[in-house]
Amino acid sequence: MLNRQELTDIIRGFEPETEFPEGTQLLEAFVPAEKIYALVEKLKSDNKSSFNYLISLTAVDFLTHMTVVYHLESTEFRHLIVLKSKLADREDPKIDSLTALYPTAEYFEREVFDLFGIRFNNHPNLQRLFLEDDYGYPLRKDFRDEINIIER
Amino acid sequence: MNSIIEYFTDIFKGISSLCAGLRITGKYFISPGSIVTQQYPENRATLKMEERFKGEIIMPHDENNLHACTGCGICEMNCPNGSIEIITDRVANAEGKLERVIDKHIYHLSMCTFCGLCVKTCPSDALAFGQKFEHAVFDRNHLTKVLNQPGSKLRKEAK
Amino acid sequence: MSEEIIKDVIVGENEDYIINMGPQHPSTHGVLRFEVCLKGETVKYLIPHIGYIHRGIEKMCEANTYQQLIHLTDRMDYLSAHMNNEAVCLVVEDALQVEIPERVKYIRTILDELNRIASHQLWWCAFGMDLGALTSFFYGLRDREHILDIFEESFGSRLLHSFVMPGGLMHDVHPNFQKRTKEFIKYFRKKLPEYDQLLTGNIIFQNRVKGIGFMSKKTAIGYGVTGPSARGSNYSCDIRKIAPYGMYDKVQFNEILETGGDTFARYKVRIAEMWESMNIIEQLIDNIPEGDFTAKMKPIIKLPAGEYFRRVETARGELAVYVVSDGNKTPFRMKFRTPNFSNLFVINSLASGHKIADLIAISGSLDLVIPDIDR
Amino acid sequence: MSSNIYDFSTLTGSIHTWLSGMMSSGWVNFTELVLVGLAFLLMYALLGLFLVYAERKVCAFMQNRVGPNRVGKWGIFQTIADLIKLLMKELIPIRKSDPLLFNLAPFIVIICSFLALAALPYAKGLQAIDFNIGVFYVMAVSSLSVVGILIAGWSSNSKYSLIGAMRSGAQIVSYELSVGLSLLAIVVFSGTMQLSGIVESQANGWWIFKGHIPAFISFIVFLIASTAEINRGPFDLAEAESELTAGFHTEYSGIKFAFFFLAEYMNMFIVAALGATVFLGGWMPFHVGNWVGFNQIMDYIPSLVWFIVKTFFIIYLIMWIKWTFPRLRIDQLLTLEWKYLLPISLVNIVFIAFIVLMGWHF
Repeated sequence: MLNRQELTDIIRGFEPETEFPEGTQLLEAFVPAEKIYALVEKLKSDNKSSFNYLISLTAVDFLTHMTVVYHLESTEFRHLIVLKSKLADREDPKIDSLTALYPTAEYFEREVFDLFGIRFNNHPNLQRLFLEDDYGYPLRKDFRDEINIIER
Repeated sequence: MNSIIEYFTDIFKGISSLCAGLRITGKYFISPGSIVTQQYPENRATLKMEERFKGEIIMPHDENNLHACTGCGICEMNCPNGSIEIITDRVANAEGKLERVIDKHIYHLSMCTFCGLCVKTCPSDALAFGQKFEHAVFDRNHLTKVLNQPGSKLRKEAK
Repeated sequence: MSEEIIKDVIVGENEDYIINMGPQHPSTHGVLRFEVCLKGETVKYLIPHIGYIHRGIEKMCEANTYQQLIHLTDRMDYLSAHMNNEAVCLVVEDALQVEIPERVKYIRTILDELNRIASHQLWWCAFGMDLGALTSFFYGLRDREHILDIFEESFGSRLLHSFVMPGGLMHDVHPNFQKRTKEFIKYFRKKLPEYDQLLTGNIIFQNRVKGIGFMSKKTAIGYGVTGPSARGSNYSCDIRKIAPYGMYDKVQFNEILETGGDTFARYKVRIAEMWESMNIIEQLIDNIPEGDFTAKMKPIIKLPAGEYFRRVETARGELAVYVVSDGNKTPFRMKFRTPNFSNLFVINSLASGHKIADLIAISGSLDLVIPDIDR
Repeated sequence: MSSNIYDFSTLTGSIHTWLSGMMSSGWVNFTELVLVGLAFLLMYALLGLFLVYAERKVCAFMQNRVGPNRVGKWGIFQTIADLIKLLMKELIPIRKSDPLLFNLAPFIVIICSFLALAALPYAKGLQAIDFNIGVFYVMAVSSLSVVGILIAGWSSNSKYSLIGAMRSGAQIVSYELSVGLSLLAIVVFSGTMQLSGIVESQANGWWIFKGHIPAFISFIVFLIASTAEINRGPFDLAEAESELTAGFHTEYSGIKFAFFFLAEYMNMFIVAALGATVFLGGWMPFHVGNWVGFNQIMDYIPSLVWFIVKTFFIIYLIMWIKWTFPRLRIDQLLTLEWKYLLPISLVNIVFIAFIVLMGWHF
C-alpha cells in the first residue's frame, strides 16, 4: 500500500508533465489527453503500482472545457488514484480509448460518448448505449430540451 | 471396477438428493396450516396497515375543522417532484392587518413518490401520512387532491 | 402505416440464426434485450442491448438538493435501496466532516444486512424459477415477506424506503424493530437449510449449474465484475473489508470466497452470505446504543467546492458515488459507478459456447437488476 | 376367486338387450357406438377439467399457498371459467405461417390422446376395445402425438417454437424406448399383451409385488420415462417457460391452445392409467395370497374405484415430481435416457426373462 507521496513520485517518474492539485480527498493527477494511454499502460504493467482495476471512467462538463476522469485501483495493494485529462475543444473532443488495457473501459467509454459526445479513437464499436442516435448529448451543461426537461 | 461402483453410488446419491427435495414439498403439502396468503378483498374489514404506512399525504383536521397549515410553501420547495402547489391569499385578520392565509393546498398524488420530505420539513407539522392505499381511479384528475377541507381555518394556539 | 413487404428471410448456412431474448422475456429480470446468435442450441455470441429503462438519474441529480436526490438513488438498484442511499449520505457526511451518532451507525449497518438478505432471497427465488424449480419462488418470497414487514413497520414502505438522510435517519426506528428482527433471525435460521435441501443438494440442479459460465479472476478484474459474482472466482472485492464504513470495522465477519468460478460457486457464495449477514445482525441487534437519530444538520446542505468519492458494498457489488460540487445546494455532477453495469457485460465471454438453458442460468447467477444498469 | 366382483358387463349386457328389443341389430350397433363415443367425450371433458383443477390445487399446497378459491366453493369452477375464457379468446392468425398445418396440429395431438383412451380397462367388463395387442396399441398411439408437436413447432413460424419442437421431438422419440422396455418387462411376466389378460394375471397379487425387485425397477423406469414422454416435470423442455416462453405452443391462442393444454393433461391420465393397469393391477382389488376373508372384503370395493385410486396415486406422484425439481438441459436429458435408463431396462428384461424361466416369481 503505497502512500500518496510515493504514488506521486511514481506518476511523475512516468509522466513529468502531470500537476497534482492540493487538498483533495484522493490523489488526483491532471494528465495531458494524448499522454493518458501511455501513462495508464505503464501504471498497469509496473508491478510496484499495478493498477489493474478501472473502477470508473466518466466525464464532467465544466462549460469552458470537459475533463475525462479515471478512477484506478490496484487489487493487490488497494491504493487508489484519480487521473483527469482536460479536453479544451468542445465541438469534437477526442481522447485515446483504454479498451486494450481494461475490457470494462469499452462500455464506460460508450456511455460517456452517449451522454457527453466525447469520441474515443480506436474504440472497437463506438455506438450510443442508452439513447437514440438523433438525441443530443444530455449531460452537457448547455443541453436544452424544452419538451422533457422542465427548468424549475 | 471402481467406475462401476462410482456409477451406482452416483445413482444412489442422486436419488437420495431427489428424495430430500421431495420431502420438503411433501411436508408443505400436508401442512396447510402454514399457509400465509391473506385473502385481501375478504379481510378488508380486519386489515390494519402499520400506522407509519406511507399511503398518501393528508392534512389532519381536528373535530371543529381546524388544521395547522400556515401556507408558508416550505413543502412546495422541498418536494423533488413538484407534486405540491400552495395557493394563498391575503385576508384581513382581527387587527385589520393583511395576513397570508392558505387558500388551496393542491397535492398531485400522481406525481408523488412518498419520499416524506414534506412531512419532515413542515415547520408546523401540518402534513401527515394517511393509511389509504386503494388509489385506483377512473379519471386522472381525481388524483389531484385539495388537502385542506373547505371552510377549514388555521388552528390558533396561544403563542 | 402501409403494409410494407417483409423480405423473406431464408436462413442460409453462413447466415447467423439470431433470436431476440427480451425486452419482454420471463428470465431477463427486467427490460434487457439479449441478441443471441445461435448455432442449433449452442450460443455463438451474445450482444446485450440496454437503455429501455434509462431515466437519466444523473441528469436529475444535478437539479435536486442532496436530501431530494435520496428518493432517486432508491430507484437505481431497488433491491438494495438502502445501501444506495447510504452511499450518498456517506459522501455528503465525508464532505462536511459531520460525525454521525453511534446509534445511526448501528441501525444503518443492520438495515444494510437485512436488505442484503432480502435481495439474496429474491435472487434465490428467481434463480430457482429460471432453472424450472417453480416452488423455490414461493418459499423465498414467503421468507422475504418477514423482512418487508419489518421495513414497513419502521419506514412505512416495503421496498423503496427513502429513510436515510444525509446526517442520520429521517426518523427513529419503530420501538419493536429489535424484537421483530430477532424473531426473523430465529425463523430464518430454520428455513435457510430448507433452501439447501430443495435446491443446492439436488442432483438435477447441480448438473444444470456445475461447470458452466466459468469466470477466471483475471476476467473478473478486467470486466470490473464485483460483488458475490466476482467472489465466486476467488477475487476478494468486499468493500466492507477494503474500505469499511458504518459498524463494519467493529463487527467480526469473514468474506466468503469460492474458488470454483462457475455458476455453482456464485450460488454458494450468495447462500453463505445470507448466513454471514445473519451473524452480523446478531452481533449488533442487542446493543444498539441510545441517542438521537440524526446529527445536527443545516436545512440546506451545501458541499464545499471539490470532488468527493465514496464506495459501498451493495447486494450486487461495489457502488461508487463520485460527486463534483461547486459549492451550491445542488451537485455540479454526480456519477454512480453501479455494480450491475459492469457485471452485465461479462456475460458474453461467459455464455458463448454454452446452450440456451445455460445462458439463462448464467444470467441468473450474475443477479442482474436492470434499472441499475440503465440509471 | 374373483367371482363376486361386480361385473360391469351385466350392465352393458342389459343395455344391449334393451336396445335390441327396440331396433334391428344394425341400428343397435350404431347407437351403441354413439353411446360409447358420447361416454368417452363426456369423460374426456370432465377428466380434463378435474385434472387441471387438481394440478393447480396440489401445486398450490406444495408451494405453501391456497390455490384457486374464488370461483365456486373451493375454486371448483375455476377450470370451467378458464375454458370459457379460452373459448372467448381471439384466434390470432400468424403471418407467414402454414395455415393448414398450423390448424391441423392441435387436432393430431387431441386425436392421439383420444385413441389411447379407448383401449384402457376401466373396470371388470368395462372396456371399449380389448385388443389382444393392447399394450402395443397404446404405445403406438401415444407416440403419434410427437408428430402433432413437430408440426405445431414448425408451422407457427417462430424461432422459439421451432427450437421447442426440435427439443420435444428428440425427447419423446428417445424416451419411447425405455417406456416400451419397461412395459415389455411386465408383458414377459404376464405372458400376454392383452390388457385385460394382464389384469387377470394379477388376480393373486399385483405385478409390482409378485415381480419383486425387477418389477419395481421397471416401475421406476416407467415413471421417469413416461414423465418425459408427456413433456412434464423435470423434462418439460419443449415448453420451458423460462427459456422459450412457451415452446411449441407459443403462437397458439384461444381454443387451439386449450387443445394442447387439455391433451397434455389427458396424456398424463393415460400414462398413469397404463402404469396402474400394468404394474398395480388395474381394477383388480388388493389380494394377499390365501387370506380368503381379507380378499372377500377387498372384493366389495367396486373395481372402478380401485382403478381410479391407483391412477390418481400415480398422477399425484407425477405432479409431486414436477413441482419439486428444476428442469434438465437437453443434452443431460438425452444422456439420462441413453446412458442410464436404457441399459438398466435392458439388463432388467434379461434378468426377468431368467426369473420367469426359473419360475422364481410368485
